[in-house]
Amino acid sequence: MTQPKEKLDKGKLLELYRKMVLIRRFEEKASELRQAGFIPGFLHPYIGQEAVAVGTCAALEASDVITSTHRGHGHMLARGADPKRMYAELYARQDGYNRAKGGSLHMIDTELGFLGANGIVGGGIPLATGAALQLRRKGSKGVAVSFFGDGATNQGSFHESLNLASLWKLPVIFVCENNLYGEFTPQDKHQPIRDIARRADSYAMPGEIADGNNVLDMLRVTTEAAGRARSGGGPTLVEAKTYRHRGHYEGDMGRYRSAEEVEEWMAKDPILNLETELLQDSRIAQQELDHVRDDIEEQLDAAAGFAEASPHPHPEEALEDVFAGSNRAAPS
Amino acid sequence: MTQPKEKLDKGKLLELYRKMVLIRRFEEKASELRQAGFIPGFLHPYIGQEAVAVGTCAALEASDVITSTHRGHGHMLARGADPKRMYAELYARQDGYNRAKGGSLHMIDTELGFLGANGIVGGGIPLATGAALQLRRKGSKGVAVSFFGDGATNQGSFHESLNLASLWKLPVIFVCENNLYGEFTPQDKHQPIRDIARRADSYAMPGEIADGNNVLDMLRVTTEAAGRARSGGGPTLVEAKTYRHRGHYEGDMGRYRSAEEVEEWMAKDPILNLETELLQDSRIAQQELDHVRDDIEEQLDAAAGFAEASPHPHPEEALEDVFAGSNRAAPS
Amino acid sequence: MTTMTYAQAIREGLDEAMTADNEVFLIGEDIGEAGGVFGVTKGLWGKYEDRVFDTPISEEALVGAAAGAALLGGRPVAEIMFSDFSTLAMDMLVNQAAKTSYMTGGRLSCPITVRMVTGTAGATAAQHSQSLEAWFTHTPGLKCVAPSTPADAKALIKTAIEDPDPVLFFEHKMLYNLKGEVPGELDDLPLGKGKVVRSGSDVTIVSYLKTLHEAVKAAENLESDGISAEVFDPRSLVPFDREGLGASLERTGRLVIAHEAPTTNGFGAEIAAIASESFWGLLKGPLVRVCGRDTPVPYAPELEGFVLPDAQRITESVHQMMKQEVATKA
Amino acid sequence: MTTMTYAQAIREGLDEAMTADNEVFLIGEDIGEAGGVFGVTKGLWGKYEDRVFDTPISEEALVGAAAGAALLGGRPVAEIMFSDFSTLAMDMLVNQAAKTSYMTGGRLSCPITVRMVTGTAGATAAQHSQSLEAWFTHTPGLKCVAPSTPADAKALIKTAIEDPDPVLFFEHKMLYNLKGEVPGELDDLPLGKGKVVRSGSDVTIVSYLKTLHEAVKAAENLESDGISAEVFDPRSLVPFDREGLGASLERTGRLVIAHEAPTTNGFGAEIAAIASESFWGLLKGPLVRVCGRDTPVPYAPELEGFVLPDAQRITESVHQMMKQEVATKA
Ligand SMILES: Cc1ncc(C[n+]2csc(CCOP(=O)(O)OP(=O)(O)O)c2C)c(N)n1
Ligand SMILES: Cc1ncc(C[n+]2csc(CCOP(=O)(O)OP(=O)(O)O)c2C)c(N)n1
Ligand SMILES: [Mg+2]
Ligand SMILES: [Mg+2]
Repeated sequence: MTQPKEKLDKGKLLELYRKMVLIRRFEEKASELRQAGFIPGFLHPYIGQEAVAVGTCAALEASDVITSTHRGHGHMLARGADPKRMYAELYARQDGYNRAKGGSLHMIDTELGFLGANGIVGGGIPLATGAALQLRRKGSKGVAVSFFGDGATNQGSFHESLNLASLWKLPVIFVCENNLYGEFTPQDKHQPIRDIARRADSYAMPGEIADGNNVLDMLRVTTEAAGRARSGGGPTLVEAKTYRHRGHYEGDMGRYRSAEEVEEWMAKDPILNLETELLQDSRIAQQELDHVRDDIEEQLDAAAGFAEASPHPHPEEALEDVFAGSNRAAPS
Repeated sequence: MTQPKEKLDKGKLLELYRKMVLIRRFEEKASELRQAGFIPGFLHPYIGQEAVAVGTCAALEASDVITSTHRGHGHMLARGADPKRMYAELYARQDGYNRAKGGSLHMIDTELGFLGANGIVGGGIPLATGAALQLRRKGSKGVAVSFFGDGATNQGSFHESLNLASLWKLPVIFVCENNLYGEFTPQDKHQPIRDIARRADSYAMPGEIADGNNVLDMLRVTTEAAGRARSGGGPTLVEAKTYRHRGHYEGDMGRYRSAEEVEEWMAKDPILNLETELLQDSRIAQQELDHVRDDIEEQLDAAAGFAEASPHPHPEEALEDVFAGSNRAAPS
Repeated sequence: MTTMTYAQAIREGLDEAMTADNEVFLIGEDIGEAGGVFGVTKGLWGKYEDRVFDTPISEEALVGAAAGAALLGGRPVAEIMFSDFSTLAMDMLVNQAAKTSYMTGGRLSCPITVRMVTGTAGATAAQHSQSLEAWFTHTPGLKCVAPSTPADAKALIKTAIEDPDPVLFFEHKMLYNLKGEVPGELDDLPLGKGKVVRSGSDVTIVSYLKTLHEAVKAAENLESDGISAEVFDPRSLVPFDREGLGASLERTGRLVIAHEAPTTNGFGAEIAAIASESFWGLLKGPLVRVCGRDTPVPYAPELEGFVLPDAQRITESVHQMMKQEVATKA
Repeated sequence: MTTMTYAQAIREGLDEAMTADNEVFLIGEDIGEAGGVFGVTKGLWGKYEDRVFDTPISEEALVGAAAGAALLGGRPVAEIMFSDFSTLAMDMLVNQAAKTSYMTGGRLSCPITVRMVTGTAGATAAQHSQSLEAWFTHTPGLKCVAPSTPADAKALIKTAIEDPDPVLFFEHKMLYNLKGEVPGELDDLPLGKGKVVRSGSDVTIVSYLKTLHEAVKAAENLESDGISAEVFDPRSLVPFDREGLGASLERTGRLVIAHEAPTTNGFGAEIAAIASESFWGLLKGPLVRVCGRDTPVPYAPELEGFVLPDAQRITESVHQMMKQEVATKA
């Protein structure tokens, strides 16, 4: 079922590992930094779901674009975003991706085609559909990827967008991260189905289930979907079965989940998963993994340092950017 | 497949026939009255779809409630509404169902549990779901029926409501009248599926296809759905395959449809269908059908007369009813 | 100069914008082969088949698709068949398109144009008649345009499409058949430039869309009663031509505001607030709003007529204003 | 008298309404066992398990379900977790609930209460911080309530639930922890009755929700500068207490309006319009709005602080108003 790891070269395997650890540690550190008072806003940690973002983004090309969610740091890092500018944004500083105007919920990197985290559950889905329309209009081979959660699949925007995308055979991959909860509500209290992939049939669209805790399986399924999209075969709904290790947001203790359930999923930790696999691979030694981890620690320390050193915005900057182009100030 | 007509007593069969002819003639006459300048607003004739409303409403009890659409006259008449007050409303007179404030798109009859036509495509679906919740809360055995078109099944409200209704096992029947067009757009240009009943599976809900031009088949399928709903089995999506004979609204010539297609469906006219069947029934003679038709002509002439005699509203009445209860006037 | 209807003028504006820029495309319900319920886009599908998109009845997805395409450089023009249905696309309009530039610190923009088919068309009742512009003037990040004549409609639809920000373009259904002169070579018309439609010295009537024409009629009535009314059409509501309003008040010292939307918190409230904050010294007495009454739009023509402002109500209000002033002075 | 927070007061109001009337039920996202993201409904699920409904993330369906139940006699109270998400339920709020009574000629009504969790909670940014009340004050058929203290919140949530019409109940997140005295036996508090929170003779500051408390601080500042400011809290926006406003202006002759929502076309514009239409004679000079700037709400605390009105900005505006008046007189 999963992409045989032998097919991937060592560098690519290590890169998948690096990205996943980067996300994990970025989020853990963000949590500490928030507790220490450096980050003023909401945080929705991606911890536990790293394989979804990393596997999917490994299937993408430079011409592809992404829309994301409130839980967007992982998607952004998997796409290659700069932790320095991400922390700077979380710190609400001038060097942040959004010049301190957006914060975690709205972060973008236009150069990477990362069209934004989104504070509205389901809000990114229509935007990805429109982005795919534009990619097709321009004759690009690019695809649009929309990440969203199980909870989002009960929003009208999900339905309308999947219908439109399939009708027009747009190059989109709809990646649903089914982590079994929408906020504090378990899936069986928010929808009467278990396999969300099943909803694809309403749109005559392929619906695939992937192991969201296995980066190679994610890579396999999304590579297939991307191929279909690029060749005019239209969109795919990919359901990644996964779990968030932490609460819904920083501060939520996740008490609505049983200890057994958490434990069971902790044992399926996507990073441990990959580590074990990699270490069984004769080409890769523990030491290399340690090295990756060390590098990441350095990188993140530097990133936090960068954020802290970045200047605070000037209050009057609040009036800029309401409108694009030359007329940036809010008219009064 | 269809309910054997022998099972129904003759009175009930004739009543089905009467209702269908009443709707047909009500709409034809409304069209004439509009052309003659008596009716100021939009009309969306139900002609051709009579079997859907009549079959469904024949499966209902007094405790049941209905939400409808822009094409609502048929649903209302099938439920037993008074043509006098309907024409009076279309004429915009005081004796109209909505005291001349609503018109065709918003007509109600609260005594019949007819909660309203609706000018918003998909607008009635969440309301029916909520009505079903209230029926269940009150321990009623009532069910809520929501009529809507194929076009409406691409609205977010359809998706969100079906999910909620199935999750909570609410007593609702979602009746989709698939007449193959949403306004001027054929189904294959608005959704990538042909059988809308297929969408039920996304909500783990039964999805049934019925012959919307066969009143007995409609009765059979909706009776089953109502039984399931009343006994706690939750909602059903019923797709009625049908066709509108006329344009989308009065004035639309329907040129976007091929002559062959129209002809093919005209041959399946639900009233002719039933007439042929009834005349094969030894209990029923042509004369009885003629009698039904004559009665209806009289009734409708009287209804139009009533409407014309009804007083116009006084302009200042426009300020009433913004708020319910004692404080009816708009605050200024 | 050609004489054409308001609907034709919008169509020509769209046509010219599509010819000028391949990124311009149209998206909406039944706007393609059918040419739109009001015929505004008639013929464009034939001319630009791959740039005119008929969508399912999915307002959120269609505005979202426009917004998503705009993020990547598209210049979509979305039609909301009746602006009442914008209720279903509010998230895309308000939380996505309007805030894109700001939330991203100016790094992304969302240049969509949304054609909002506005106002009553006569007995169209509560869910097909609304004038919702004030929701959007209250939404930072959106620009709002409301042309009242064919010439303005043509010029401003082009300006709206070229604008780098999301622009809501309010078109009044009852104006679609209104005829007017449109110059062959139209000058660019920037947003935020109002127009004195009729000069006067006693009172300024600010109005737009269909009600503007009622205001002009009122001014004609008033003239025969010896009152000289100036009629000011802001043409765009955001940005709003404060200078133009101020200059007019300087000439007249009195202000009447008229629009079809309900009075309470309509855009007239904003005009009133601007006047009483910034042009207080110019005003000789209380201003007056002659706007839609605070009710949904009723079906019956008699009721609808009572609810909406017309020339007669505007005329009477001006008379009353002048009378009261005399009474106060006495 | 008990001291309790604003959140507790709302909870007690809900609790008492549920005890009094079986038709009252709660519906929203994570309001049940979890007690709501801000804890407002904590404990009510335990007490009324079958009358507290946790829904999927489907704002349109949840408000629609409330509205549909209300058509059959239910008295649902829906929570919009962040009022920003009401964008997704606008059709149910505006085209359905608001218009039910009117469109049906008074034959049906839709008595829902919708709790709109409003305003910034500090760095909550553009999509979780909005103050959208002006959309709804502009929607005929809706009533709008905006309590600023625990006592008012408790009394008014009960009034809202008992009201036969759809009522939008705006709660400010930053007030949830505000403590205040709440009488054990609360008198009924009708909608449309404002309150003079602080008496004064030089200027009236009209404000509500969180900004009201900034206005009170401003009034305290002003007092030490020898300026006597009256603070008027309308408590409900629709219906609005015109008489209360007029009475206050009679005492002071000057008007400052302060709220968190953006300035342009905010409810402050309506207050300004009312004052300049109806109380012109009482005003000694131009009124002033001290409201949210016309931007989305930014993330960074420094930026957010710049955008939102506070005691300092209100104080300065009053000073400037008084100074300009002197200058004009001189
Ligand atoms: C429209 C909307 N409704 C509600 C919320 C509040 N909210 C934020 S995240 C969330 C849960 C989302 O669940 P899911 O889609 O499964 O994503 P997950 O958090 O599990 O990654 C909710 C309800 C929101 N942000 N937007
Ligand atoms: C939200 C919304 N969008 C668009 C319209 C305009 N409109 C009225 S009826 C209609 C077609 C509806 O198609 P369908 O649901 O199939 O019903 P039918 O007319 O075929 O009975 C459209 C687009 C509307 N009334 N409401
Ligand atoms: Mg989830
Ligand atoms: Mg149809």
